[in-house]
Amino acid sequence: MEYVVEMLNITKEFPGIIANDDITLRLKKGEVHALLGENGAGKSTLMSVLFGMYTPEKGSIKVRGNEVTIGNPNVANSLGIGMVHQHFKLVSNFTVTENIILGLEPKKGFVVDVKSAAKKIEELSKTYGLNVDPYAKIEDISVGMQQRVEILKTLYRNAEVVILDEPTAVLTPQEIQELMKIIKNLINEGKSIIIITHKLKEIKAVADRCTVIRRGKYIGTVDVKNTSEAEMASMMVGRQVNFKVEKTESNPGEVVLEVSNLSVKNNKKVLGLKNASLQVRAGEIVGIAGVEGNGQSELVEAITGLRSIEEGSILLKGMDICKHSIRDRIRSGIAHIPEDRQKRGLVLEYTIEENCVLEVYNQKPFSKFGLLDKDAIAKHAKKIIEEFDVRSGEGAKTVVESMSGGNQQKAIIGREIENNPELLIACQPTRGLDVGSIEYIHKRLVEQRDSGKAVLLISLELDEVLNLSDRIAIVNAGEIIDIVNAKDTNEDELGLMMAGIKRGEGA
Amino acid sequence: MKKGGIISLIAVLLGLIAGAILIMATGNDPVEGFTYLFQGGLKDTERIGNTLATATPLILTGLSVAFAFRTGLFNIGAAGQMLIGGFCALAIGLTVHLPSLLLVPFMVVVAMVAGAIWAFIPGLLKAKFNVHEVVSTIMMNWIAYWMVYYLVKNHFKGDTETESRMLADSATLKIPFLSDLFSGSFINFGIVIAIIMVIVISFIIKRTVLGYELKAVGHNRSAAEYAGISVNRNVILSMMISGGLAGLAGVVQYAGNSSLIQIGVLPTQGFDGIAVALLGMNTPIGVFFSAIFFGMLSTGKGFMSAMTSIPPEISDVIIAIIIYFSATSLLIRKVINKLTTSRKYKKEILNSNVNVGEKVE
Amino acid sequence: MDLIIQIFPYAIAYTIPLLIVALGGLFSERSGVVNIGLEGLMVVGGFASALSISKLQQSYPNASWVIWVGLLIAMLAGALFSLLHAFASINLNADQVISGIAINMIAGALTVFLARNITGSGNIRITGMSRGDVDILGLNLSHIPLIGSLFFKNAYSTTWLVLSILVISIFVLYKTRFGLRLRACGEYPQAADAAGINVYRIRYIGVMISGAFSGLGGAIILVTYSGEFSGSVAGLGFLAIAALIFGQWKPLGILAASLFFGVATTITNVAQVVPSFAAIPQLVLKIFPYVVTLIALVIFSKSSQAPKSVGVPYEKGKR
Amino acid sequence: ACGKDSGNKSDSNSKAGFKVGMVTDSGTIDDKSFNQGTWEGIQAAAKELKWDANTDTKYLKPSGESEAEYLSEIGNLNDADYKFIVTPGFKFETAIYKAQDKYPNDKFVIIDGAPHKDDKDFTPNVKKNTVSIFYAEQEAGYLAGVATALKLKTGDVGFIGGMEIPPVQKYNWGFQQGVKYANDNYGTKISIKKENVIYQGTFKDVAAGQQIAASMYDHGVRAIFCAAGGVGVGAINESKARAKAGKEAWIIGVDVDQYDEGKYDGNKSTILTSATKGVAKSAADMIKDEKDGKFPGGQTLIYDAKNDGVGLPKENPNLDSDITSKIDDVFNKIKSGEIKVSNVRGNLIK
Ligand SMILES: Nc1ncnc2c1ncn2[C@@H]1O[C@H](COP(=O)(O)OP(=O)(O)OP(=O)(O)O)[C@@H](O)[C@H]1O
Ligand SMILES: Nc1ncnc2c1ncn2[C@@H]1O[C@H](COP(=O)(O)OP(=O)(O)OP(=O)(O)O)[C@@H](O)[C@H]1O
Ligand SMILES: [Mg+2]
Ligand SMILES: [Mg+2]
Repeated sequence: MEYVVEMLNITKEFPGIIANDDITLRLKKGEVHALLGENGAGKSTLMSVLFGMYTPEKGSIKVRGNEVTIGNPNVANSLGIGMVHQHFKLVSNFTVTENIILGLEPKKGFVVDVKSAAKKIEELSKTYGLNVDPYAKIEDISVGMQQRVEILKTLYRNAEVVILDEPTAVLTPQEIQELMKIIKNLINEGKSIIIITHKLKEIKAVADRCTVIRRGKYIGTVDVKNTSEAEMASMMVGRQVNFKVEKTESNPGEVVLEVSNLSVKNNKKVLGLKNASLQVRAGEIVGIAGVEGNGQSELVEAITGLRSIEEGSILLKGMDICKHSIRDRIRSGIAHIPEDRQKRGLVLEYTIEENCVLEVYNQKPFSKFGLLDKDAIAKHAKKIIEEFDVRSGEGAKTVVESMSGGNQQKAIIGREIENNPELLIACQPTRGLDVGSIEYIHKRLVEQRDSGKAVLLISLELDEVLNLSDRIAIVNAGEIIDIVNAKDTNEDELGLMMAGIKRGEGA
Repeated sequence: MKKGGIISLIAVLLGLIAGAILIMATGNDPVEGFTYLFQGGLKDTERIGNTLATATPLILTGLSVAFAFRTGLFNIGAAGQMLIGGFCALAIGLTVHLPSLLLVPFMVVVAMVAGAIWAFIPGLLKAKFNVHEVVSTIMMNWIAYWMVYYLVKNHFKGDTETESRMLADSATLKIPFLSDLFSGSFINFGIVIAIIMVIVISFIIKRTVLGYELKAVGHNRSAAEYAGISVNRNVILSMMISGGLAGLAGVVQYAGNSSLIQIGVLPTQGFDGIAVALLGMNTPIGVFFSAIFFGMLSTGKGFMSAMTSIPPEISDVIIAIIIYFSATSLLIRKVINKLTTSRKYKKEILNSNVNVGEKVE
Repeated sequence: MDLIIQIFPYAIAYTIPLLIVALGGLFSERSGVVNIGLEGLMVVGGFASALSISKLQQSYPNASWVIWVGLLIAMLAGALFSLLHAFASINLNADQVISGIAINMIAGALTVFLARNITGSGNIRITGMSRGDVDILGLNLSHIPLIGSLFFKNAYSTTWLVLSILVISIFVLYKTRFGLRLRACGEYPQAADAAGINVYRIRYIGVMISGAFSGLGGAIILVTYSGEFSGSVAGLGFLAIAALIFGQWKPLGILAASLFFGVATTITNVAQVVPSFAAIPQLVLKIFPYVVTLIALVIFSKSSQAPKSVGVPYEKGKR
Repeated sequence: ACGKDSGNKSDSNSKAGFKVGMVTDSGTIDDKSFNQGTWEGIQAAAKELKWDANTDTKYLKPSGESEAEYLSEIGNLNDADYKFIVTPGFKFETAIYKAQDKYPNDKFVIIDGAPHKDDKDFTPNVKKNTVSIFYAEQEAGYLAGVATALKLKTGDVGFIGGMEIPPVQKYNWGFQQGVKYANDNYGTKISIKKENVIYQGTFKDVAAGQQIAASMYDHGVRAIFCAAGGVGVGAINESKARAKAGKEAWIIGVDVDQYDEGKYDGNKSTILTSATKGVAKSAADMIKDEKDGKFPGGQTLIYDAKNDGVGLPKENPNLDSDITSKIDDVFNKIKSGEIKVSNVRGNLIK
């Protein structure tokens, strides 16, 4: 058996934590090898070791049978190892070409030869079916396209082994499909791939073998064909995992949110949401399905007051709130789990306590006469921490910055739910989380519905939308294409509608 | 906070060591030099009084800069705000005839309001037009400089051409009792104002709704907006509070430490306030101590120069080096953090191990 | 308009040091390091050139190359001194603002101290360069219509030196390998790092260029309009930072901003001598450049184009 | 509050018998004006009396310019046994008023000022441990005006001042009177236009000095009298740049002989002459008087033409003997009182 890469007994420690504890991973030539583990299990760390960003304390690495020392990414590159990071390493105001050639710029005299590089990139893009415009600016292209730029970056550097760290977390279903195709193309051209993902379905779809780690320890390597999703999941978390969201039939009551003919401009000052109408009733979850950037953010920001509207109306329990301030809307019962938890949802320098009262700090009992009541705040935080299982080093006094993403998210969800809203808007509530956390958060959302709240769910995960929602609104190019019952539809149909093809129109 | 104190102390220590090397390079004895430096600031009650008096405007400008920093703004304009605040107080003191007990508080309030108004402009420009406050406050400094220059020259010209008329002692913060207590030092009621402001600002930052909002805006504008906090209002308010503090520095300087205003100079306390704030880790208590430290250095350096042949320029270099090292506090902090946090993470892992049962097949 | 043409050479003389220093600031900030110490670096440059030129002029009183050597030494001194800032901000993760302020303070005190110890006076006087129509290869550039009379008539040769540095800077920033990498480090150092670029080294170079250019700026003041080193450049370094921000971190923007400051300040200074301005109160004249700047900032304000990672210490391996 | 200065370190008293300290005024020790002049005077005296300049003389630079800051530096000097203290500039007036009482055993020399209580009570109060010194700048300005007029014969001349402070104003007014005298008595046709008399507003802005001077020259001004510190530095530099390019551009220097500062092309200089005053001389005089036990405590001394306290430099390479002899005439007339130079503005410009 020929291995391109062998990572043998790798141990990597960080101050206070052993991120990788004696882990072995062997990559066969021409295979797609999945790496599976919970948040913080040590996957990214292991790959960073392979890519030369960290030096392991113990263990050795062999590439094509020869033992090597990978001291920095340049060495990795020269060994034919390329990596697409979880957080893209792209300069947003550079063009695609500039980003790809960065560090390896071809020159003509003193001048960087952008033209010939762009041509080469175009060719590569064709060979692998990547469809990237070399002259586009990163900030103008979709996340999926950005990811393809990252892949191109490795190919431009002649990578034989491509590491993909959670490549699908940020992609739409269509984009995921495309990525799978691209992965197959890469294999056909003789590359080998390591892919990190939390999504077992994807592993089943593309991977040949799968290595599972948990809390830094090697659990095992399995043949994907012969292992079920449930088996892999329990290897990963150490217990049985429930995939199907358990929920009863919904029992919708009065209309809580009514959006009519709403038009909203986006950041580029053109209409990002056009003439949208939508109702959310008490006791139901309405999901928005759509490819990122098709008007979801505009819709949410218009409802919450973060963005001004051009036309139309927004009624909350019959009251027009278009002219209301953000604060008034929060008071009248809108809660919002924001899409970007670190940018919008939290003040990272504040403690959990302080973050727990982010919207209500100026209300009784948390403050009186302009003075904060620390005891009341602490009590409130304690309740959220306990009820929502928020884990952190120093309890309520932990500075949020030092918490893991999953726990940050739980704190936000707890805070929003504790505000006892009429309408809960949940944007990407489980982005980047492992299955255990996802399971938990889904349960809480359904609980909200069952207690008679209106829930508006925005998610790029079709699975999530399908499983949680009672009704689903599909957006495309800023328009609501259709609103369907979740029971009466399926992933394929949704996918088509998200691409702009109305029911009954296509196929 | 305790950690902050240690960091500043280490910075000061490193600065002094570097200063010692420099003093040796000039062929002098650093131990002797530092002895006189500290003696010059603390040797007797008069000198202690002078140290405190010198520190008074620094406490206020330091608070001004620190407060703005805490809310995400860089106020380089403390000098101008101080000048305008001091000038307005002086103008009142020279023209309004009231009993001392009414006049002086009136002047203090006017100084604070004037400084706040002067800072309102960059605050507004920042909030409404996204004009970088560093540029606008530099411009406001020069506008203040020339306004005071011509207003004093044309309306309040005193004994000499470069100075305003003098305030009567009854229109200043001077109190003979304090001065006598410190054997004739120029310490005055300003120090009490400064201490009160340290407490007030500390209270605002830590305990009030206002402080919560201001810090939230300073740390993360998007999150503040999301939570319904008016970002623009808070930016303006923060600049105004910062300006008000600088304005107070003006009244304690020009109607306390001195009784007149000089034209043709921007008060150095405005810029020193930046250093004071940073050495004080942007906390009110830190500012208080670092201002006193600066006050001591600037009172003591003359004595050091007088008693040794260390040139006066060297003491300025030493102060600068201390500030340089205080800049590296992040590194010092990191070292300390590393020592404390590795423990923290271990605890966290333990906790999570307890929480998740092991059920592997 | 006549007035403008007439005062233009002096406005240029004031603009040029501002421009080169702001340009230096551009390199530093584009690499991701805020440099508030430009003022101090200018002082260092002024000192180094004053000292070297005055020494050399003792032996070669009439040689014009002496001045160019002085400029070169100023650049070296500025670059060397900026290492203090680079070390603090890049290696020690220092707060870049404080470090810059410390640079200003150290420079001001240390140079005067050295000047006194070396020459016996805190001030060092030199004979500056002469002014004339610029001609290159026998071509008198002042005959170019409009531009010629604005830029090359009655100009110092440092003017075209700086203008050519400006052109080269634009080229370097936007066309060369180094420029691409430098900008990447200021925008998103993680990306540069992942591409195998040594972020630390690029930032060092950026800061050192800012030191060299600031040093040059300080020296140009010396050899053109001041003729004497006195331990201060009167806030010009801060004005350069304002020009950098006002110019939105772009070379041509900086040129426009510096020129704007230069012309506005010159009008203020010269207006006193022009009878037709006599009616305007002194105060109005003096605050004119600052008020106009504020107004201009409001008019041209839009979302800031600051490099995204400027002021953020880069730590390898931090996520 | 007093009494604490009594001999804490009496044994270490210098071999000179007394040590001389100075507190600087605004600006640096190298300001070519009060500070530098005073310090040079102290140094000259020290050299003459064969003191150790390092330990027997000392200057301190206050952190600011308030009375309190001046007083604390005076206190530092006193505590370090520098009990003969010279302070240059009128800004020290109220500080010395207090210091002369607070440190009765110290000697004070205040240059260009008289101690008084505050700005309501101007009554000079020179105690017997203090000497107050003034200069008749207007007389120096007058001579410079005459010299300029004689040299140029026709055309415009100008004046650039720093801030509108008395010594600078007196130079200006004297200069204007001197030009007029030459026009009236020697047939010169020199004019001073209103716009060519300027106070820049600082003593620091070198760039402004260069630009104002350039602009004046562009408007036909042939010579500029500069009493403006750093602003003057810019002006002198501009004059040199022009002179090197073969154009006429004169400067009249101030306070000290600035001939060297205007040097270009080897030995030529743009400094037509300089209006000088004997700051250094007066400081040195006081020290020597003290040494000889003749300290004129309690007196207010005026350095003027009569005692050669103000005037023009001895050597004036840019003036030929015809001119210098005429100036000597004028100088003698001032000395004898035949010519009276006013030290107030009257109808003069600014
Ligand atoms: N630079 C670092 N310094 C300290 N600890 C780190 C560092 N990087 C990672 N860790 C720790 O190592 C552990 C493994 O992190 P890693 O990023 O490899 O997890 P992961 O499996 O990729 O998680 P996720 O699924 O969330 O991406 C984490 O607990 C994290 O705390
Ligand atoms: N650079 C770092 N140094 C030290 N500890 C870190 C560092 N980064 C993360 N940690 C710690 O590692 C733990 C896990 O962090 P990590 O960011 O890997 O969480 P995560 O679950 O991967 O989050 P996400 O949901 O964003 O993927 C947390 O306890 C955090 O405090
Ligand atoms: Mg993660
Ligand atoms: Mg990861």
